[in-house]
Amino acid sequence: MGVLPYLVAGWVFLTGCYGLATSRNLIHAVGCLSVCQAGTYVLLLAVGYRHDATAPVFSDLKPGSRPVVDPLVQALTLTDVVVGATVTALLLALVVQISKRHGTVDPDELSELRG
Amino acid sequence: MSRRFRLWLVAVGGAGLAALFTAAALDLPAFGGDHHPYGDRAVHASLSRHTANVIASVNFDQRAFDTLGEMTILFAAVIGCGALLRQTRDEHRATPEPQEVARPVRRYALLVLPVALLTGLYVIAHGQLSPGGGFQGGVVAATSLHLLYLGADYRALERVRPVALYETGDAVATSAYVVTGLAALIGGSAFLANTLLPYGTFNTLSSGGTVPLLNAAVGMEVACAVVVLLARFLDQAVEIEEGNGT
Amino acid sequence: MDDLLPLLVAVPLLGAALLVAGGRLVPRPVAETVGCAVAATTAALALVLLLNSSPPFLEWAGGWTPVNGRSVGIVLIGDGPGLGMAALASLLTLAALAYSWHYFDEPPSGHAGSFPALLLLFQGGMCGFAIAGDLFNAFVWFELMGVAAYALTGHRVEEARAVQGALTFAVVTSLGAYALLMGIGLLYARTGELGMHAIGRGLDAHGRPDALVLAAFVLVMTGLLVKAAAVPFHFWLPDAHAVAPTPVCMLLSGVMVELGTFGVWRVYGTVFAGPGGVPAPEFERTLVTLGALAAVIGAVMCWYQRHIKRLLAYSTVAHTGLFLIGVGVLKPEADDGIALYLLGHAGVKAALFACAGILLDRYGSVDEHALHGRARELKGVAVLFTLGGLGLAGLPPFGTALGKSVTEEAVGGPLTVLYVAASAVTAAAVLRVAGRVFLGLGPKPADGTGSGYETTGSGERPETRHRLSRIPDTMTAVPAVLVAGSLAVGVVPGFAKVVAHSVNETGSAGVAASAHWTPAGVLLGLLSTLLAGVLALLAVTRPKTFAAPDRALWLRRLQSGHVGDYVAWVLVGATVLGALTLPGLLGG
Amino acid sequence: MNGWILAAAVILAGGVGATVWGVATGPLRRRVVAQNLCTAFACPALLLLSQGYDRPSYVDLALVLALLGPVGTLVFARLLADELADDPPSAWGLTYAAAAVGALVVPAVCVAAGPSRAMAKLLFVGVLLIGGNVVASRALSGGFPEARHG
Amino acid sequence: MADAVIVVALLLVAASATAAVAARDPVRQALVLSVLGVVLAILFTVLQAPDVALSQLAVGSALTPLLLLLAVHKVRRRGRREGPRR
Repeated sequence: MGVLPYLVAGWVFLTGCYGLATSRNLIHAVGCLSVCQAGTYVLLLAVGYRHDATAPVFSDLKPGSRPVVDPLVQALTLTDVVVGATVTALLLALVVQISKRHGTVDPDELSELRG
Repeated sequence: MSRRFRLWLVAVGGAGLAALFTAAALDLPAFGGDHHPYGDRAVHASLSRHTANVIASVNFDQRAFDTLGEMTILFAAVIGCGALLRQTRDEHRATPEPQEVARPVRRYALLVLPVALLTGLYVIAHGQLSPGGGFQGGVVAATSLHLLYLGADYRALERVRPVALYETGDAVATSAYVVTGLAALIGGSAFLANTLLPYGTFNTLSSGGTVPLLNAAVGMEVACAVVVLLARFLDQAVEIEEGNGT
Repeated sequence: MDDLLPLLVAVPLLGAALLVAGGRLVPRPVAETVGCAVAATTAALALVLLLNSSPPFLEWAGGWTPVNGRSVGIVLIGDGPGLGMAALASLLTLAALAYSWHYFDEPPSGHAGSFPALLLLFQGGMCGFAIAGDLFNAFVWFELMGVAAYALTGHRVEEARAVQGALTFAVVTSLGAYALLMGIGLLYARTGELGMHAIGRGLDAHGRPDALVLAAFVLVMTGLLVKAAAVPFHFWLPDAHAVAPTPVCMLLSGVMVELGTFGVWRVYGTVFAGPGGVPAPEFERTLVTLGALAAVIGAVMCWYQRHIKRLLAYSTVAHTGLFLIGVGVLKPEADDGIALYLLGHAGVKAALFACAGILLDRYGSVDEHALHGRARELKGVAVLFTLGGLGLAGLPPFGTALGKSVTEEAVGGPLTVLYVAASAVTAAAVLRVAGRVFLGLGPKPADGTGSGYETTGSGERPETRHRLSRIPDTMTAVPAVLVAGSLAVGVVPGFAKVVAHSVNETGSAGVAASAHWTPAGVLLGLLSTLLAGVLALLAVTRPKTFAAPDRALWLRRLQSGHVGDYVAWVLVGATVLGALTLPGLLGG
Repeated sequence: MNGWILAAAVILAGGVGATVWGVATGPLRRRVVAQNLCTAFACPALLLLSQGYDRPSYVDLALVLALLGPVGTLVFARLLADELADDPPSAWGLTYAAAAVGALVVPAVCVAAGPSRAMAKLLFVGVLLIGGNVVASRALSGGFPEARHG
Repeated sequence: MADAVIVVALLLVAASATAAVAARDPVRQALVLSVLGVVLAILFTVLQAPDVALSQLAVGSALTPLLLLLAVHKVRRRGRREGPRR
């Protein structure tokens, strides 16, 4: 159990990279990039976890009564989710324009920039 | 480069990275350990400023400069999508046809819309108390608006949602966040410092000094940004057509 | 004074918000004036902060000053190099805004403010990254730079190439950013800190470097080297430059790529330089190897290009290689030399891109063969383009020559040969283009020489509404000012000393090294310029023997424009980075 | 040995695991139903976790999932109306099974929470969840008759 | 017991991430990404990060699938009108 979360994070990151490199459809590639990013969420939150601890949100909990997990990594991951959503939107906008101008979204058939 | 050569490259690169990452994972402190010095300091700092949700305190008080950057990224993406998905000279707009929707689905959509909107606003308002915050509530509120599109059709949504207003709202909310930061600087302490307002009593809506203000600014900015983003994509998918037809 | 540091980001952001809010109501010139004004204000603020940053500023954002040595806030470092890069970014943004004065044919759906707003956000992202003292804060500004650059690169959505180049740029840089974030996660797991200096102290306190330090080093450096376009992460740069609007190319090549190199220098100096980090010989071997590879591949590919913008992009890759070698040798003199070289290169490269933009808008093409002898009437642009080429070669009075000579002294014999060769070949390519396009020298190259496997750059539509019959003076004044700036870096007495002092104050613990003209440096500069001239002449008079592109075909086939290839190369590059750094950690 | 978390683990492993397998394989018709059932199983699991961790504030998660889960399925139903028109998915058995799981979990959690504002919130989440899933599966099986774009 | 549910959530995330990459067709991938969003939210709840779970739910359940499917809709509609889809 000790190292499983970190290995799952690495596995998700590398699977996303594999999908991104071997994709035959640019929308599928953008999906694989967001899978890559899910790997970073898992690693960050796994780093901040503490056994038998709860979330440091004291609306329904007396401060100091129970151990709490690390709030820092949660703030970092929150920023990362926002970045993920925006980069996905921008990439999809580019893919829509590529399909309009190239007539295809298969990277193998995009032949404009070579050499 | 042939597909086989690329697969071979991915195999070599992936294997190298996998080995490297596994070795690093073995050196990481055990999962669920107790050594979180920065986290403990953050909890203490958040409680000292009467902010119940420590993550909101980290986001809008201790590391508010990060959140300024995160909000700017969303703002830049909205302008970027506006520029990338604009209607070019060789395109025209076709009016979307009305779409008949089954009765229970329409009723469900029109019923859930206000509930989702209220939940979004509730999540923004209680950002610095219970789980949630400006970002989460903004997205829920913006998504609820699009129930009009899902439950009825795009024309119904367009009547309710003037995109120019939301884009201006996005810009105003972004400048509100920056102006709050500047006010703290002019008020003698540092940029984005939480020293302007009293911290109020713990676990109440007005606790946490400027955290609720920044939270509301981010909530409004995210809601407007998501509406404008979806508006750009919906226009492209539903309205903008090729060629210079009528 | 130091609490004004965050304003370097806040002012451009406020300006961009103002432009978007009011962009619909005001006519275009007003929107662009506001853009220029905000960019100029930020540049002035950056210069003021730079001038009195002798004891470097250390600003804690939000007023969270450390309590017995530890803080929860974000630290901003306002030292010479950081503020220097911020000032350079602001000045180049101002130049780009001035250059693009009512430049594009149609603002998006009547929204005049969106292009200047994106440029301001780009400037804010670059200034934020330059002064970031916190690793996660640097990641946030890295992403903002990226998002603004993707939208700007793909701005001409009617061009099929523009959107493809922008997408490969976006996917590769985003993957680099996520690798950087994984590295930050590992470093935070070990040290429990996010400030760069704090992480460095945490690593030292932990003891000998191990696999985690190596993995964090590889992941963080992968993200930064993708931004710096070092080989084998460089493939996105020529594609992005061939398609981006010219003002954006000036920023991409002028300062954004250099910020990657600055990031490598900053992160190594603060995080990995201690006993707990990556030992110096490993870092030196890795960076010198990658830098040499980038210099050679950049120079060779630059020589065989006929698309002027891609040619300049490859020259940027070559110069990034030279910068990385200078940073890699870890000597104070080399750091000073690279700082001067970088400043000089930014001015010259931005000016060359501006001239290429003029050619594109005047003749609707950036293909060297198609433009053969057609630009004779653009006398002023010809002079500027040639001066730019000589600047790249390292002709003495230029800032690039001073920087190169100081660095060559520090890096020693064999690498000096590489410095002279790389700068000579890239400059020769530029001079060859100048000779053919502006003077019509040599036989008109037959159009069939291209092997069909290259982007020729002909048949591109001009970025302005229609071909410019007369070049507006803003488009000629900006490159002139930039070339003059590059000259000033080399000529103005004492400028080099100030730069050297500010770089050494933070870099290598105050070891006072001086940067000045040396006879050997001047000689090497003249040698590389001479070499460039000879090569250019040979290429122009006998195109068959020298410019036959099929010899380097296997290298050019790697630049395939396929996003999957580039991602595969990023993975391989990260593994190579780890392999190069591994021996020291095992043995040491 | 916290019973609530054990129950949540069972629902996660069984229900959500099945939906992940369902959405990854098989015809489009079955994948869309699996996506709908994923929220139907995830929401009760979140309620059980909230009770198991003794954190009433986690119920907000289940509330937002109960609200937006069916909306996500409506998105798929609306934009895939063409593909789904030829063989409309009609997995009413599975939908009612998932609704039954929800119907079992919500009262159990309400009893544990005791009569208070929290119980009202839990009931509200239960109603939203079951109503949303039924309407979503109704939308999947032909909620958008004419499949013209718009 | 808390560890058991963490292991279950981790395995679910790994499985759905692999499925998301293996689904080559964008429509099928959008469905799997929607399920991946929900499973990630459950993992974040189990790791005691409700704020992040809430934002993942908000983004992953309705916003990302809508963006993906609108992009697919635009790409498919262009392709279909120009004769058989290659």
